[in-house]
Amino acid sequence: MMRTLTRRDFALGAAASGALLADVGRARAAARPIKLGSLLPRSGFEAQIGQSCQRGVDLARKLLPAMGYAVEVIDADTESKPEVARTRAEKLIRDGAEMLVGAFDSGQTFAIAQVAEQNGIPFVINIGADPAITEQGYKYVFRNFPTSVMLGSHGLARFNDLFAATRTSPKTAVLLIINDTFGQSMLKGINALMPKANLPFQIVETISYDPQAKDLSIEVAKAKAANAELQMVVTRLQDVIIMVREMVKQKYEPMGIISPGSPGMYQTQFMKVLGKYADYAITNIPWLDPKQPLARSFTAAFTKAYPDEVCTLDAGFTFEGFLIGADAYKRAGSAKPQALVEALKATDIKERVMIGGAITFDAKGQNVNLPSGVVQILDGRPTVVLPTENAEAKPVFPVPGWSKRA
Amino acid sequence: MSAALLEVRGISKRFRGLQAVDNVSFAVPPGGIVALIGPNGAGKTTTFNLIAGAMVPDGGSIVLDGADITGGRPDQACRAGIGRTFQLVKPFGALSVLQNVMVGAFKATADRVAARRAAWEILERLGLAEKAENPAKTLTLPERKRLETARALATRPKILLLDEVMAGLRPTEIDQMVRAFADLSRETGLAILLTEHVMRAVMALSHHIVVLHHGQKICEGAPEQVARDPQVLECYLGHAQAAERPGA
Amino acid sequence: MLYLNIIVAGLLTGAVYGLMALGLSVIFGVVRIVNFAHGEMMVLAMYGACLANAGLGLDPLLAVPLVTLTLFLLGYALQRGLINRYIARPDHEQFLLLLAVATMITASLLMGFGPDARNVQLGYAYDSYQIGAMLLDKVRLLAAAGAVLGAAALSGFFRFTRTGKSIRACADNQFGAQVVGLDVKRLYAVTFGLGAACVGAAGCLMLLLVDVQPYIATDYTLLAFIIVILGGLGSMPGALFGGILVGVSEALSGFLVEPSFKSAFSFGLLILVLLVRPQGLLGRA
Amino acid sequence: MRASRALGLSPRAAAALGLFLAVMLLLPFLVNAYIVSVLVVVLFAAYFGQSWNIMTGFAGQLSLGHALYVGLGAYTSAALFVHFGLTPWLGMIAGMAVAALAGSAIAALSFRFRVGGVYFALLTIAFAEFTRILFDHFGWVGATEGLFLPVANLAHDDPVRLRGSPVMFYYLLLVLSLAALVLSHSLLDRRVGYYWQAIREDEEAARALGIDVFRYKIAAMALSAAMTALGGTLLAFYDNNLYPDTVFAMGRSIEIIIAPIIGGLGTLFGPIVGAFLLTGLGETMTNLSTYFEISGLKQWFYGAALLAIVALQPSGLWPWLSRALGLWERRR
Repeated sequence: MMRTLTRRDFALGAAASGALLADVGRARAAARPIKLGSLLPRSGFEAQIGQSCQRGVDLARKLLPAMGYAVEVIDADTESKPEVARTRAEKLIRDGAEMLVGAFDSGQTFAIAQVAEQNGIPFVINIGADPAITEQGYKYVFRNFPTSVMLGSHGLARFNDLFAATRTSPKTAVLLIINDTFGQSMLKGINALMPKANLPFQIVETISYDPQAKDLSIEVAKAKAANAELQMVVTRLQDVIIMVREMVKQKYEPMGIISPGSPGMYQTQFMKVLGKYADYAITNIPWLDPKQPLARSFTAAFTKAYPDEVCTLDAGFTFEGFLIGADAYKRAGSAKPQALVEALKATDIKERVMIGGAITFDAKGQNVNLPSGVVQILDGRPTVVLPTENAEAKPVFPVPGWSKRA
Repeated sequence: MSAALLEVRGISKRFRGLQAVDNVSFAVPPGGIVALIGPNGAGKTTTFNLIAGAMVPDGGSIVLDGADITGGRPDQACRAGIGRTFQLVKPFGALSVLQNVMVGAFKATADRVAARRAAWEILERLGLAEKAENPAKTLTLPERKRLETARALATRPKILLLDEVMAGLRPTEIDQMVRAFADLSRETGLAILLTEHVMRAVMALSHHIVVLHHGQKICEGAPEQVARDPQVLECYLGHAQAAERPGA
Repeated sequence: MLYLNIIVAGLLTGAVYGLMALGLSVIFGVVRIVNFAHGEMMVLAMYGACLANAGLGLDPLLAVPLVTLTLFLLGYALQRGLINRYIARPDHEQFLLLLAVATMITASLLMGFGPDARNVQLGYAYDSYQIGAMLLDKVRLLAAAGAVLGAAALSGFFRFTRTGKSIRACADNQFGAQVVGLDVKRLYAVTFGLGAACVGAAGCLMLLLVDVQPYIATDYTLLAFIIVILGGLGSMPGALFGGILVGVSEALSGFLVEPSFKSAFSFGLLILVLLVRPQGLLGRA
Repeated sequence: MRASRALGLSPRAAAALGLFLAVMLLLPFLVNAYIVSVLVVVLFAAYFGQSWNIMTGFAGQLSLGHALYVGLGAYTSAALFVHFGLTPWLGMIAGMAVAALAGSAIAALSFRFRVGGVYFALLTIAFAEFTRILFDHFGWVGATEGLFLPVANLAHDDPVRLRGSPVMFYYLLLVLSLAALVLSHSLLDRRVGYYWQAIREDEEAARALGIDVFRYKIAAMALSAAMTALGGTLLAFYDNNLYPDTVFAMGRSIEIIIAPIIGGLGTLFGPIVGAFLLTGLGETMTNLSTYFEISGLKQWFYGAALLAIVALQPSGLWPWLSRALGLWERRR
């Protein structure tokens, strides 16, 4: 379960990306590794996703030195609680962490950001979508992840690309959305952007459901009764599994299920549990760029280390978080906070794992260059189908009905 | 008996088909000591509960010192001047003996020092002074019964309702208690209504006896008068003799 | 017709909830202990059914006897070894004791199975029957049938077996039971075992409906509380009735109002019942 | 000396308390920021425990839903600050009023209908959860999206607006906890304290002694709720972000009550001792378990420690500890 990466795993992964590593490895490693503190919810109710991010940490620990970066990573578990995140962040700093990376959850990220500011220690957010985080005027906080508003707008923008590529134009949609922090800020974004996005469809009904729901039969029945062509969803993992299962049982077959940018329908468990019914689910989300050499070598290393898991954005963004830190240290040539912050501000990483242009930060410390791709499950694997320049396959839409799947 | 302190007029209480108290009337004069006797299940404790506000009577009325207190809550009854003990003792186990009595004393005063002083006096009177600092849960059963009395006394009642406080005491202890109550009543003008199986105490202490049987009053009068009543002898004293044996 | 579908779905899920809550109710009715580790015990059972499926290839329905027996023994041992000593202790100590047990169960599951959700793959997981306009979900139907059977078996046990009758006597009058020479401590242990067995069976059935994760336990503990209080803490038919009531009311409120608000309905219902009829709808005063 | 007598302490206990206070006052100068952040957690736990102790330890009504009052205090003061710029010192009074009102209403409903014991405990959970879901849908305070206090990174602490460093919060909480200690002690020494304890020990007997049980129970709940809400305000201004699902979480209600139970329910120092012990235990285990890299290990040991305490010292550690140190506190 908690498999850690062995050197051998990495050797195999590294071999697969030899050319790339030779390239970036030219730069001489700094004399002393920088201590990067990792903060993730590895236990508690977010443990599942925390562990998924942790794989990115373990890969960073092995891959970055081979890429010529001098890093040492110290782990900490936030136990999915903001107050623990806070004390753990303080502890990491006391243990010598010179930069923090984390923490997936917005509440915990907030707590850590305050500690980082108070201590004057740079903090790179791997995942955490709450727009408020970068609106606080923080000087030490950098985020390489879209805000929920960005996610929503980029996600909606991809709908038209999808419809254009498949020459479809659904007229109606029903939106099933989780009532938690992430879901509701997404909903706000979607409602604000829908009129401007110039989409062919109308949202005829919005159904918001409880994040603790164990049973979504009523929600699905309600969605089915709305009789819309398209099902839009903003979910987490557990509930989207229940949702799809319920859709199959209730023989509810919209043209497709599309998420404008939420977790769930690209995670290993989704495909493992639902099998053929997971296929064709679409999520518009930032994804690993199959055309980037670094992404390919990262994916290869991931697959070697965790053959049963699918390499997702959790690991990808987490890895990038550490890459950003390591890169800043290398350019700064010093682990002094001010030098690191200046280097972080000047970040311009072109060789990256995720789709999009170079990693850069605006004045608020937000990377605004984080477009979404269209990721569709094809043959049990998340596949980038749009934009065309990054795509590995063509999108399938409308999707085949439940009974027509082999 | 129009000058009675406590006047009970025709009270009744029915539980699921059982007429526990049936149209019972009696009175306690100021400073008087009245015993309520009868075999087990005669309705004595229910009568007590009705007077003390723990139960609401189905009919009849209860007048204390000219005020109708029928159907009031127990705390209101207490504030009206009724102090009571429980047959199954209810000490505040985690509190010390002194603190137990102070809870009662706080009815008359909000001042801690005054309450403490009042509590000490009562403990000394009832011979519990040397146990004052012990937690109430460490007391023996007879001591707990005395604590019940002390606590009720501390509320400075006009009338004290004693529910079998002598049970389980040794004869010498009974005599001691009887003397204590008699003194108390004489010195302070306190009226007492008691139920008791210990006939020795009843006869020595009470001025007046009310006999209940199956919820009804069958007889009342002075102790020697009641003791001679054929009805009482027939239905009650037979039981009482049995009940007077130690451990009954 | 849509309403019928929704009510039936709520009814079927409610039956499984009912069986789960039945365990809590039986334990409280006899032992007078509120089992704050109830949800954790059910999650344990769900993992048990997962293991039986992975190791022996057993369908969760067929794993019921095995898991139920295991949970019975576990509950028996827990009561005998630990809880019996706390019968007469204050509420908050019992609460802390069971909280500690619950914490350890969840932590053990996390260590043993990791945080990922688990489930079983069944050939019939996606089947449903179309009867006119009504859509019946096979898994839900099976689970509900299992729940009703389980409840019937338990009620039969209490009605017809010697031990069952003794337990009932013990619940009515503990002191009297001791006087006539019943071994109350053993009966308590058997009762706790039976309560655990109920959640054991409910866990297997629940696994047909949901995936299991170590952290879902608290939600089920709360749900079980709501149900037994609605039905009447200590009342067996009350627990089943409460389960169905919660199932149906959640379904209807989810459909008519806002799904994210539906658990507020259950809590609202609970508050109402506690205030108006604290002994529960079918409880004795 | 007079102060020690006023608190009913022996000279030895007074010396111990003095020493403890001196250490607590100096501590932020002696330890690093990590320890300070842990101490803030300790003091929050101690203060919430003290507040809860009034309701359950003194008056004997088991409340399992105190997160409700934390949340009401936190949200009231934070929302007033965010929307109207109202200083938290006034906001906290508003929060306390709201919480006291809610607490009284819940208590009045429950006790009027004679809901007691376990039923009352479950009812408090129900009210807390119900409110959590309400706040999940309460747009004015951000619903599930959360409510954020603007974070200003000031060079100096600003106690007027409660913006500042953990050290400032450390001292605020220390003062608050001491105030709660003095208040608890003085309450126990008055009629109301005697009455609460009488109600805790036996309601029927209390009633027979003229105590209006209903009123005194409501008073206990209102005071306990208001005190908890005051802590909630500090929590809001310390955390700077509020989500219903974390502020009103049932887990928080449970955390609040563990420390005083472990320390010694109904005692004056129990909640403080319990808070130190539990938080210390938790941190030590976290630090140890990072070596083992097994998630869940910490929680397992935590559960085991709770089990050990409830098995060995079911009435709490403080009575035992104070006896062992010769600081025997009069059992109240």
